Amino acid sequence: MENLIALLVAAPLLGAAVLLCGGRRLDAVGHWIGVLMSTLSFVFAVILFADLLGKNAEHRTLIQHLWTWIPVESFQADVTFRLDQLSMTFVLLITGVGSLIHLYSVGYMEHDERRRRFFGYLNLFLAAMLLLVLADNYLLLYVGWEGVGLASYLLIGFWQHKPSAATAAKKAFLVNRVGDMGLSIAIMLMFTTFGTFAFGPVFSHAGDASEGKLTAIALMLLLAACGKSAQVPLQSWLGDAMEGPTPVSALIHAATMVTAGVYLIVRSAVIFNGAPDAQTAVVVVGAVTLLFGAIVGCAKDDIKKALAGSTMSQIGYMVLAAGLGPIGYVFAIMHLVTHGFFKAGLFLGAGSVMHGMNDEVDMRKYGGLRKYMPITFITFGLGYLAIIGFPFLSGFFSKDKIIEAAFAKGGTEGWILGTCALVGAAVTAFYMTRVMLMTFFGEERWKNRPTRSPEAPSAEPAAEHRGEHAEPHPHESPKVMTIPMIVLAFGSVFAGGLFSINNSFLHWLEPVTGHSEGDSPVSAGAVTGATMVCLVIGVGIAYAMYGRRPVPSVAPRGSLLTRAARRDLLQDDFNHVVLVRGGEHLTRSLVYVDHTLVDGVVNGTAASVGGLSGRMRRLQNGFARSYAVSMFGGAAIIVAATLLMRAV
Amino acid sequence: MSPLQLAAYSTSTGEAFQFWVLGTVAVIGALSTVFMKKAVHSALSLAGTMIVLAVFYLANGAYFLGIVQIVVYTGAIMMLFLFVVMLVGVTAADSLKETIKGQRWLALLCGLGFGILLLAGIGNASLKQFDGLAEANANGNVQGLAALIFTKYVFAFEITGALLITAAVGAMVLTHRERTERAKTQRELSEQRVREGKYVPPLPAPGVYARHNAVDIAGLLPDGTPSELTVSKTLRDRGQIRDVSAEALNDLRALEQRAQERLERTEIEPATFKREEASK
Amino acid sequence: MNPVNYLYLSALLFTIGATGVLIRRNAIVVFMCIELMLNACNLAFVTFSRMHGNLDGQVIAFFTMVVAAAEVVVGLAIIVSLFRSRHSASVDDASLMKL
Amino acid sequence: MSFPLLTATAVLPAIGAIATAAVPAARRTAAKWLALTVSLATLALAVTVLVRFDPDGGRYQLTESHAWIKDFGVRYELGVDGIAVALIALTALLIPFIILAGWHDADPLETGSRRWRPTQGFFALILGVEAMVIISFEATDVFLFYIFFEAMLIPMYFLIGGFGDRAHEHGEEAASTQRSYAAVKFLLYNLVGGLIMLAAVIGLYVVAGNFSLQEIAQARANGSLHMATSTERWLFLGFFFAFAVKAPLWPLHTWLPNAMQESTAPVAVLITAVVDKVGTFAMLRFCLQLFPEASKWATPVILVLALISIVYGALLAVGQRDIKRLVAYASISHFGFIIMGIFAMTSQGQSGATLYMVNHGISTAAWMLLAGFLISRRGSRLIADYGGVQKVAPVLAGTFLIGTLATLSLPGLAPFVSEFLVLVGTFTRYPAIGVIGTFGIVLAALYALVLYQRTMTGPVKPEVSAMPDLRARELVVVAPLIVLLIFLGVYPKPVTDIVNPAVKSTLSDVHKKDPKPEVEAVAK
Repeated sequence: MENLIALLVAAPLLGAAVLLCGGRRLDAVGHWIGVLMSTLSFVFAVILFADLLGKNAEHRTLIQHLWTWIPVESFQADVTFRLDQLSMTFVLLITGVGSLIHLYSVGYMEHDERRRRFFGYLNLFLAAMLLLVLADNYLLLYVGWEGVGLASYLLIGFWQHKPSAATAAKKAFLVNRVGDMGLSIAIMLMFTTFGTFAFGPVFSHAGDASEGKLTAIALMLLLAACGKSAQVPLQSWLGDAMEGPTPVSALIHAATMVTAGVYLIVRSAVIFNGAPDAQTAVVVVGAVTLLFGAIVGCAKDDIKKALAGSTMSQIGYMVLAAGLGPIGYVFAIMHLVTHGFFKAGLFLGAGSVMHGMNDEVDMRKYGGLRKYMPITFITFGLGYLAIIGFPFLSGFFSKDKIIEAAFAKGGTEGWILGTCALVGAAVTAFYMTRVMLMTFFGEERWKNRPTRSPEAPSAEPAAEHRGEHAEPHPHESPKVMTIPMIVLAFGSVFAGGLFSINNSFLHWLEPVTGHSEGDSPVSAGAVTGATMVCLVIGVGIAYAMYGRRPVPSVAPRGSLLTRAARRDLLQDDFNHVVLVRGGEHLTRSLVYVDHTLVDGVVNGTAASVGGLSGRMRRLQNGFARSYAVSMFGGAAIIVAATLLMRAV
Repeated sequence: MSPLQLAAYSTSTGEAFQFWVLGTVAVIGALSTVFMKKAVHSALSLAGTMIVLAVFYLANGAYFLGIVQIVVYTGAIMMLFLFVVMLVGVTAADSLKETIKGQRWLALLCGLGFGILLLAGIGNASLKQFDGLAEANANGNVQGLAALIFTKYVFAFEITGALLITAAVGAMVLTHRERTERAKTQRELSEQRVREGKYVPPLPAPGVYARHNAVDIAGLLPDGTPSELTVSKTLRDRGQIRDVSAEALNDLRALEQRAQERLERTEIEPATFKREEASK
Repeated sequence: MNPVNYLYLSALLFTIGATGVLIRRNAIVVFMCIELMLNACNLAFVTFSRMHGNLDGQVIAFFTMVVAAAEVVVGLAIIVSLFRSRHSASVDDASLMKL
Repeated sequence: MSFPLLTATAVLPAIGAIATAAVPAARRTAAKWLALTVSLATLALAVTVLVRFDPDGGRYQLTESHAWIKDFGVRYELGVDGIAVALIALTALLIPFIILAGWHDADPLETGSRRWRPTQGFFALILGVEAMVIISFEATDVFLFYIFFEAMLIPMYFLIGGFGDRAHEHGEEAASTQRSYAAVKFLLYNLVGGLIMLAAVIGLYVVAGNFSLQEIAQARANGSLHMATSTERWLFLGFFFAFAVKAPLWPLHTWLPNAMQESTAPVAVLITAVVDKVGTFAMLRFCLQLFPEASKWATPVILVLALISIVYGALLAVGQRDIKRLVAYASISHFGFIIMGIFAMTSQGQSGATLYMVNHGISTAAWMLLAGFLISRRGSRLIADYGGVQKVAPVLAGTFLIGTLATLSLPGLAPFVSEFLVLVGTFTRYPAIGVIGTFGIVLAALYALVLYQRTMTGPVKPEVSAMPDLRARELVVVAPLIVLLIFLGVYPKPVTDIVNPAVKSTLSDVHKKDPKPEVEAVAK
């Protein structure tokens, strides 16, 4: 059974290779090859899952050693896969949601002439992501880690003729690289501490290492997680990443890749457990991001960017949970899975809306779409209810647990974190209701608007292929797109409940992550009640602001906070001024220094030697008598020297 | 100290007298070789110095060399020098004016320094031993030299012979000019002149009217200026053209003045006037 | 009188000759100065011969004369051909070696 | 006596060079094919060396030794260890691609140009360089090495100064002036380094009495040859300076951007992927083995310089406007990594550095040759003149992207393995330096992606709209390199197996052992 693990990765990898190297011949069937490969991988995953379920909890870890990768003395990196409960969960999520989104993309990308390449990239992403979660050592994980970064780069910049897309892709890669730096330093630290970076030996000996070393490793891992999961302070790339096609946003920037940071922290649970200071850092990052993302999400008018803010915020929840230690690991993963469903569903719904609205992304130009897109409305609505934590939908179970766990942390810390999480829940309810109201309810603001001038660049260039209309004709998307949305909606509704029956998810994951019940100062019921109150407040305010009053189709100026939030709380501006501008000045002055100083010293030496030679050359005046004087003088000096030497 | 040894250390008074007188002559000759303006004078001074040296050789017991010095050096080599001086003639290079900046001062400085060093070196050296040639010249100086040359130095001698021959051949090669192409006929030369647009007719003759017919005097152009074309190229190169134009004009003016005085004419000077015009 | 005086004279003549080489421009005179230097050397050799009581010095002086003769022949030939091509016997005119 | 395989490997391209040069002027194509055939035959010989080499055997294998200049103890001594074998294989591998990529670089220019472009000479010079580089890798006699280390400059000088890009924005005259400036700069820098090394070589002879690397190293190891500390340090500096110029290490690097900018892409590859490797290789073989104590003494300074090279090279690459200069500065950054790995004195660092030399050779070759193809299409080296090539020439852009990713050391491609090994190796002994070195990977991503973004993406510029995609010949050049990049990234074991024993003996020469981990997590 172990041998199947490699096939999980191999199938999409083969798909990517075939699609990318195959050339134009495969244009006609390329997308189906992509779907096939991803589904194949899903089938393998299901088989493996069934196999795992049939085993005892202690024997649910499968190891497949493929080959020795980098052997240099004590540095031994192997290509080895590990399939345990944690990675199985991820594999199912990735291949399942991935396959659905593949299917969806068949419809969404139908008119794009480079659809084959798109599917090649998607398959590449799947392979890298599976490698990430299946790796048995940190270095192999790093391969997957950067691999998903590459796929993300390629897909964000898929419409690379748009400079904004190319820039966003580059930005995503670079910010991720900063995080990757953290991961590679963490690996080096592990190597110097343990002499290895394979999961097994590291985790079993983590207790022997000093706390300082563990804290350092854990902080570096946190840096990596921040980069990949768009946590403060490395969150700036996620909003821009929405330049990519919407299925990409759904798959990579909502459901799977961005949650890799959470995976990393949970996977390294042993290390974090041994480093309380690092855990504090993790919860602080999680809490700050959860509020940060939520605030940003409230201010954005671009539907995808609003959802991106939401993603950031929800991952903040997960990171927060992961930082709580054994109390929270399982819930972090649980929220991750449920979030994978409903956020993917939300993004697909947003894609469907855009598909019907000529790729318009500004929610102020939507409104009243529920009549035109019933399926999209229903699936989106279910996702909406799930994310705000409507009782007995997926989000309710997972988010509630996290808030409980936050309180269970105990002490002042617990109160602060719990309050943050509650406030976050209220804000989530607010901005999601806002999205819902602006998109599907209210007056139809897309009608009778001034025609777009032909010179204006279209928001998404794919629109060119679909025909540019002055006024959109909203319509429901084709079946190939709606089916995945319906499936995901089912997931959004039932996954949480399913996981919570008998705490099945908890028991499933416990052998890997460990679990402990904290002693919460507040009873579970009270927390649920408080959450509900927050939910109602959030929805109510949103309804008051956007349901009762007409939404202006041009954004009002807004308060200082709103304006700041629209600009991602000025973090980008900070980056721009300090890093980009500063960097430009630095490189420019270095180029100058290189030319004038480093090169100048050498050139100056050369020039002065040249000048000296020029002077000396004048002595060669061609007159034999001059030369004779030199000879004669030289002879005189030699005689003098000889005499002197004899005298001495 | 035996008288014989003493004799080796000092020389007779006669020789001392001869040294001081002739030595002075030699130094003066050397100096005038260097400082005489004309090469001929230099050559003659050098010849004098060499004769003095020949006498010194004789005084030092080198009878053969003394004679050879007179015969070969003064007789042959110096004549060769004079011959070349005659061939080359007097040139502008004879001027003692220095053209290279600082050369003279440097040369004098070096010379002075070197001389002082040499003299100091000799003065410092412990030249106590003085054997004299009485023993070596016992069988005659020429025989003694011959014995050395044909035994100890025979290879050097042979090689020197080869050197001499090589030098003779070399000198011949250097001065001999082989014609590498057919000499142009007069016709071809004239055609070439026409082609090149050069001065086509025969060159004008030197000399001024019938008064100066020496070859170094340029003929006058109609306006009274001398034409360098009339003088041979060699003289031109040496800068040895005598300009008599002013003289002719002066003569003319004197003649006219005399005629004026005699005929009591008032002067009309069309010639001068025209000349001024032309010179503008 | 000490025969060392001949050596002083020789040194003096040599120096005068060398200075002459340096300050005269006429190639012929330069040559004469070189001859003067050679003769100065010869005088020294002859004197040394007398000091040491053997004839080797004289033999060397003899060779010097021969070599000087050869040198004069070639040197004068050079001067003559130089004069033919350049119409000058100035050593400064042959300054093509400069850059 | 057995067949002198090493001599044959070096002599074959040399003969090929003479034969190519002797092909009549009119038969250019024949000369090209001859050069290509010879380079392939050399590759076959190099593969034979690789196969005959036994990683677990003695340190130097396939040795040859003949007396050469008896009076000075100079011997014709050849021998290879694992490091040399890997680099010989790299050299022999890259030359056919360089020849193929430069197929038309030395064709006569269109009528009206006064410049003479001797096709035969171009290919003969390349083969000549190959011969000299290979023998430098093989030589175990210091003097023999020195001769070819220096002689290499002559053909390189003509390759840089004689053959430039076909088009130039400031016209032929300006191009010619800049080219000769670059060539002279290259020559002077390397000559100065070489002359200082010559002094050190002579000094070594005075101290040791012979030139044999093995004998001296052995004598030093068993204590029969004692060197005063200061003597050893001076000699070390003499050797190191030459290698640091060649490598090139900051601040001796400024010749490289000029040389790479002005030469054609294949020659630029020859410089950075092949010739410069002799410098880093020689640090490993000569500096460390002959002067172990001095090497350790100089390590802190060298590491800091290497670090500066890494960061400085990368930052300057970001600031470049010329594609080839950008690649050159990127190479400077990469050479910083190699030198850092060598002087970290750990097995990971040195194995990584050796691997880095191989991988950097391949990746830079791919990247630079593709950049060359791009430049030859548009006739400009300025980044600003490009844009949207991806749309017009997808295969070119795709392969260029892989080259870009290799440059920024993406895991899964060969350079990652070596870069990570170097960083880990450095980190285990010098954590701070390792961490700062890691910044290099962020900066690498910056310059590499900026180049890709500005040239390949964005709206299609009118000048590039008619750009043809990769031709068959060009694809033949690039595809094997890319396959190799991926293969060595996924399965570098064949190379590490060859290199590891050699690194182990080098480390034992300098009496260094890998630092022990804090916790013994792995059972021995």
